Amino acid sequence: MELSLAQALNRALRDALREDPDVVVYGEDVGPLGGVFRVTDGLTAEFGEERCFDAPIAESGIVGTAIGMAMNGLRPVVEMQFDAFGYPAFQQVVSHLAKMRNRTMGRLGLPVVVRVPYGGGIGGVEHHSDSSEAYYAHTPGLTVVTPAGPADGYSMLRDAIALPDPVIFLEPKRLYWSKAEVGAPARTEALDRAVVRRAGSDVTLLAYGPTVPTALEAAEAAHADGCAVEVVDLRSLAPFDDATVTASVRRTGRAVVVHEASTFGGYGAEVAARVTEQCFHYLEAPVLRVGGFDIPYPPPKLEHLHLPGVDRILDAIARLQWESGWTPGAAPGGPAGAGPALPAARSTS
Amino acid sequence: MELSLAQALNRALRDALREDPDVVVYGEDVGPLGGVFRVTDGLTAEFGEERCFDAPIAESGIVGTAIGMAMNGLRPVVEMQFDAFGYPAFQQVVSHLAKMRNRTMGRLGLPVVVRVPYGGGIGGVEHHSDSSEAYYAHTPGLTVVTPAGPADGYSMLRDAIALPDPVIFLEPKRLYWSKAEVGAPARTEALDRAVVRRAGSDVTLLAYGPTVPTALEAAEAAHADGCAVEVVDLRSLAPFDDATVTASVRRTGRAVVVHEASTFGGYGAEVAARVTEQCFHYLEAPVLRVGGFDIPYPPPKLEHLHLPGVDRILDAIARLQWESGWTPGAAPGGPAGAGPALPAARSTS
Amino acid sequence: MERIDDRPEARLALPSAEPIRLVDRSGGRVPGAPVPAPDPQTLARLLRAMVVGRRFDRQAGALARQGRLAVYPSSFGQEACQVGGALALAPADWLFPTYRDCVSLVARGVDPVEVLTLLRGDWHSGYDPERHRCATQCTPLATNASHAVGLTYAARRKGEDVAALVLMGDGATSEGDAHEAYNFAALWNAPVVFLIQNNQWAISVPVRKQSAAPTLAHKAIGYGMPGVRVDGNDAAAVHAVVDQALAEARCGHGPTIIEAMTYRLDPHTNSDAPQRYRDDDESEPWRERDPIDRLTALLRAEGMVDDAALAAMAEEGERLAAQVRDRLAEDEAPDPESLFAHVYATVPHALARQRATLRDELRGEPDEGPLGEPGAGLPAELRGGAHDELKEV
Amino acid sequence: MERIDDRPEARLALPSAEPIRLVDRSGGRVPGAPVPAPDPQTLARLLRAMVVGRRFDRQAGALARQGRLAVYPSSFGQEACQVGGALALAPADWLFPTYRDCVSLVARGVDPVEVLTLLRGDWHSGYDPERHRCATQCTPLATNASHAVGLTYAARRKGEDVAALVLMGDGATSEGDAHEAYNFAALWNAPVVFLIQNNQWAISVPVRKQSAAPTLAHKAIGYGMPGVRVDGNDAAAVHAVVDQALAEARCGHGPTIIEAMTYRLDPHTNSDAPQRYRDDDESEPWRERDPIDRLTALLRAEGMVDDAALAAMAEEGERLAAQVRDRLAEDEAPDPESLFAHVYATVPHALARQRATLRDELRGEPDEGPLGEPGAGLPAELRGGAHDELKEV
Ligand SMILES: Cc1ncc(C[n+]2csc(CCOP(=O)(O)OP(=O)(O)O)c2C)c(N)n1
Ligand SMILES: Cc1ncc(C[n+]2csc(CCOP(=O)(O)OP(=O)(O)O)c2C)c(N)n1
Ligand SMILES: [Mg+2]
Ligand SMILES: [Mg+2]
Repeated sequence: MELSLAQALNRALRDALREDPDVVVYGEDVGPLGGVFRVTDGLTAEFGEERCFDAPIAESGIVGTAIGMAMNGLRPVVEMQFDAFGYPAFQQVVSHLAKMRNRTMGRLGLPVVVRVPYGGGIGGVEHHSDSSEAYYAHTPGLTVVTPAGPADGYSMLRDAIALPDPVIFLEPKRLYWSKAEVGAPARTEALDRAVVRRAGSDVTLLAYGPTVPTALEAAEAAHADGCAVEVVDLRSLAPFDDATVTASVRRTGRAVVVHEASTFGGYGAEVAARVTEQCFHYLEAPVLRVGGFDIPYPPPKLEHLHLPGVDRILDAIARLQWESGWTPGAAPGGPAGAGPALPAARSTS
Repeated sequence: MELSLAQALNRALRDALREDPDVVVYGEDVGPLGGVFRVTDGLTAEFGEERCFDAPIAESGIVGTAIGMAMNGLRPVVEMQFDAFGYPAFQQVVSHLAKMRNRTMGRLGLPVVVRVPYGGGIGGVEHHSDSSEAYYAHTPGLTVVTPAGPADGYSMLRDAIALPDPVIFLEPKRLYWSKAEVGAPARTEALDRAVVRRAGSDVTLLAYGPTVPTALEAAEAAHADGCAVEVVDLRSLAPFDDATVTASVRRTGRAVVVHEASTFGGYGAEVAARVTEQCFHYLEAPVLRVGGFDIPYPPPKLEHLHLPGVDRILDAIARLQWESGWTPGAAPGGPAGAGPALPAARSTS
Repeated sequence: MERIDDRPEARLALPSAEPIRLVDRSGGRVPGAPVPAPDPQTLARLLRAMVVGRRFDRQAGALARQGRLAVYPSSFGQEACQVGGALALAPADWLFPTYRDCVSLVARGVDPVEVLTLLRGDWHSGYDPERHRCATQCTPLATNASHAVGLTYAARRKGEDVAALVLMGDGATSEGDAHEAYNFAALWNAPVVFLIQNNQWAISVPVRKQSAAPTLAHKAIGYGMPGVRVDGNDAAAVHAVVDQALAEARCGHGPTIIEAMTYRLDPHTNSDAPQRYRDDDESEPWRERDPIDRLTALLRAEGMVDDAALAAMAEEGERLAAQVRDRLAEDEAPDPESLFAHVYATVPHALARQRATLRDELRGEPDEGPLGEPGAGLPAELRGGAHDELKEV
Repeated sequence: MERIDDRPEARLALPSAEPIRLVDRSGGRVPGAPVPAPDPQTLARLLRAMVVGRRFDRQAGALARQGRLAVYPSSFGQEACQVGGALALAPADWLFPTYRDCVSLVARGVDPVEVLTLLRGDWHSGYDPERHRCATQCTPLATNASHAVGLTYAARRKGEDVAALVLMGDGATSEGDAHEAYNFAALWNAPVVFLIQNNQWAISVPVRKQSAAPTLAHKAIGYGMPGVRVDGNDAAAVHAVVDQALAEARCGHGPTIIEAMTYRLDPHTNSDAPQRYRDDDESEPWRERDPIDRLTALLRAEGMVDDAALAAMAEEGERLAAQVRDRLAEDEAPDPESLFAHVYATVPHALARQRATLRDELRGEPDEGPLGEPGAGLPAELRGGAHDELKEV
């Protein structure tokens, strides 16, 4: 069936609530309203106040009570209304949620899912468009994942709920309304795998969440210019799927990471650093990062200038030092023999 | 005079309180006790309860009230007792402290210093040894600095207090008791500069805070093996001093970043990624990272296994692909012509 | 910080669940109220500010529906709180408003167009906080409460007679930050008044899901400060209670929590869907408690306003609305370079470089130094040869 | 979550500043107390647990001074709270202790050596929380309070009759997390009792700098739950009050905040320097209120214990102390590989790789795949050729 990302997530929650009586869903406005993004639409009506309910506005308490529930056999799925409103829960997430299994020598695992709508592009005023993935991904004990479309939205949320460990489930806000075919209850790839969304032999774009569609668009534009771009959707930010990513970059020899968050100390730094460690002698150019500027997320009228778009990605590709020794790629899916029209076309120097 | 790092910081606070009536110092146990690390020792006695005082145990409130004070002309210097206990203030730091100047178009700057004792190596039980620099460094609007010794401790804290912007001032716990000559009130290098602590032509070690002495030790050990190691003390984590670091790495062609924090998504990722971007064609090997494992900080009896020590740094240096085309360095301070004895000595393969 | 505790014990008794009221629903004076009623001029000022404020609010709502504001959280029905609170402040005092409190800012004299900067999506805040003694509108719930405590602490240190009024919602009281701020205020004996606008709803969640306390004013007890409940649709009562609390605060008697009982007649914002969580029936009785009608009735009955005066107020509201419409029609886009100008007091090299990138992009020029480029973030002294060198190696 | 509110209104009155006391300082019964005294067996059990607990505490303190524990936060003088609270729990109930509450864990039956795992520096927690129905000792202040609320919520969902006792300090009540947990507990009508051990100090900060409220028990009012003050050096009273609050909680009357007035006779931990912030004089009166002496006097006076019984208790304490000494002497180092075993339910490839690195280092073998190596973190399927390939290119 065709569903939007928000609907696919809703469907995932619904199926999980149906199949497992230990699942509970709560957070701010997730009850009768169905959440500000309607991801929990209809759940209270169908499952009752005992299974899906509104919490008082206290994010630390929400995560704290979820930890307690999980200590005693439930599988809570809680929502932080917007990413910046997850910060009050930071201590509970970092000092308890992430560490309980380790602290207790494996005796108390915490199967908690913290859903965090993240990223911008929705015209939100301040604090409504943060990208907080780097904070979570750096925290050992957390599994951090993000779907970039409805099919993965369904599948990954089901898998996240089934996981015996805490998951930070990052939902790209601006893709909530994007639609696609969802094969629920069938699953897509495993939760911890990156997936090649488009094959190409010249350069690898590494994207996740909100930037995956942008990367695919950029790949399409580059294709027209004769450059075969491979697009990898990382999906699992922690743990990182080295196998898939390294194989791709070793094949193409060039890579660009794309994300919305500020570039400095962002998740792209980890990707660039580890890809370079693992592919150094395959690289024709440094792994470049296309991310947000190192500024607080801009107001609605300026956000388009901040968000990495197709042009900025193409510009980065163009700077991958094609001049020296570039030979047209012949990988499956990539246009062979056309030569690097792109850099020439986009650079006047 | 010779002072420990803790004493140098104390001296900096004392001098700041003396010279500027707008400086106030507060936090948990910073009054009569003088702080659990004695950094505020004697300040209440000398300046009275109005200038240095105990706050209730409420980190978010401590940062929040400091924001309000700074909005109205004071220069508060607050202490988070241990780094993990700074997490409750995360929202105030990220959503307000870092953003107020930007939000108000420059009208309200917040000259607040948040002192955070960080890192391990002191035999502390859980939550007492976190390294939280990556969380702060990724947050635009914050200046994040860390001294690695008493002279910088004095100078950098004075400069941080004088800065018109919020500073996360990270104090390496295990160096609190290390002593050195302090030329107070004279200053060391500017707050935003990295400093070459030891010159060498073969490889650059990039360290900060608690790992600077370790890096210097490793350099000394490598010297004995004929390898000239340059050690750069980053000092300012945000903004990053590209000039100093890039110049060094372009000269040596090899680099290793060393920090205590978990490696994945750690600050070292940013360093590795940007150094690679800026020095790609100068690099003989990928920039390697020597950091903590990707685990919650270990209990006291196991922390030595986690902390990057001299051997682990030397091992990383040894893996910098010396075989192909290595020529002995002849940089000032480095032993010339001795050849790469180190890799051979440490590698059996 | 020692607390100077000279507060009469009586102020620490349990608050009464019955809100303080000065004017009844038909505009009659309520006898025996524990606070004196504002003088006639003040009552007229309150009415005027409510009338103008409501007109502003209606205009902003319309602009939001037309898509000319990114979002608008209306305070329709809450004008007595917005205005009663703001007008009780002395010029040197500070107001700490939330996203909901545009009308209080307008009442305090901030340029209405600057008030809308945030919601129009031009910038995060449009007015000069110091000039207006108004903090920026705060979105992260309850986080500005401790700012007010710190700000008044600084004022006292400088010998300034400054009090602060913090506006917060019923929902915000559940946050840990509310607790910490109340506690700091009480311990530091801060001249801060916390005005909780209990509008019965936090988006879709009714107040009975936020607290099991008899009233939100009861929270004060746990901090050793007085808690008072007031009729939040009675501008005279809100003004009188806030005024008294500010006076107590100023003379060293410390902070107060005031719970104003009111109602959010509109959706949470223009993008909310209240039919999902509440019946229209519920709001009906509240419409009858309209704060403007009530004060109008009193002032009319007591001969303090006449038709001409009322018409003048309405007229002033229309002028303001027209002005807002007109000035918002001039849709100048904010300057892109402002993105980089105010992150720090001085622009660091790396940010200057990013600004240059954006500048080039906007000029449609070749992208010479974009984000993530080799050399991005490089200080000026190194930048010269960096790019060429990299090419040549 | 709707709250089932059938609590008698009287339970929501202002708490009395005078703490509930059952036994006076000379061991006489206090008449007219609002809670029934525990029965003789229980009183004897309380005394025994205090005597044994104190011996354990003294032993642990000595080990800390000898450097055989990383740190030890003593509860010397607070035994009535530690024991009165723990022994009031039913077997199925849960205890949520802090770093200070080792004696309560010993009283609950946890192996004393496992209790010391944290403070010995072997691991972050040594006992099985589920087996003992004791959460791990919590260091981040007030953060475990919401865990207890969630845990009992889950129990109720599963139809289990489980209540929880949260131990917290006076200082911890200032944290936002305390507020949020109290509020959740009251809203969810959770069977949780919050026992605040007001030992007058939070490290170096006296309680008057934590709160301006008349008592910490007054905080309960703001959540709509009862607050009670009890003599924290009277084990009978603590037990009785906790027992009653647990009974109320179990039958759906919701949570309670209990403030137990006691005193931290020792430094905050063995590495604290109390002479910097308090006079020895201050503690003297508290030594006279010793909880063990008081209960001993009562039980002796009423013929419920004799010299032999007291000697047996002391003897049991000695045996336990000896056992702790002996078992701690066997200083087995914790297994380094445990560092990686429990971060996730299964060890991810990258962590396995880090484990292998450490393993090699510890074997003194050449470091074939250390942290940060090219190839570090690479899954098994890719690892084979990675290293060679890199060399050869
Ligand atoms: C820390 C935080 N969490 C969540 C939100 C999202 N949010 C915005 S308004 C709101 C409801 C607030 O209700 P209330 O405090 O009663 O104020 P009202 O909107 O009724 O004026 C919520 C949950 C937020 N802004 N900040
Ligand atoms: C969130 C947090 N902030 C700060 C600390 C540091 N700290 C440890 S114990 C303590 C004092 C706690 O006092 P209290 O709650 O009265 O408990 P007591 O030690 O007296 O038993 C502090 C500030 C902490 N553990 N957690
Ligand atoms: Mg509300
Ligand atoms: Mg205490």
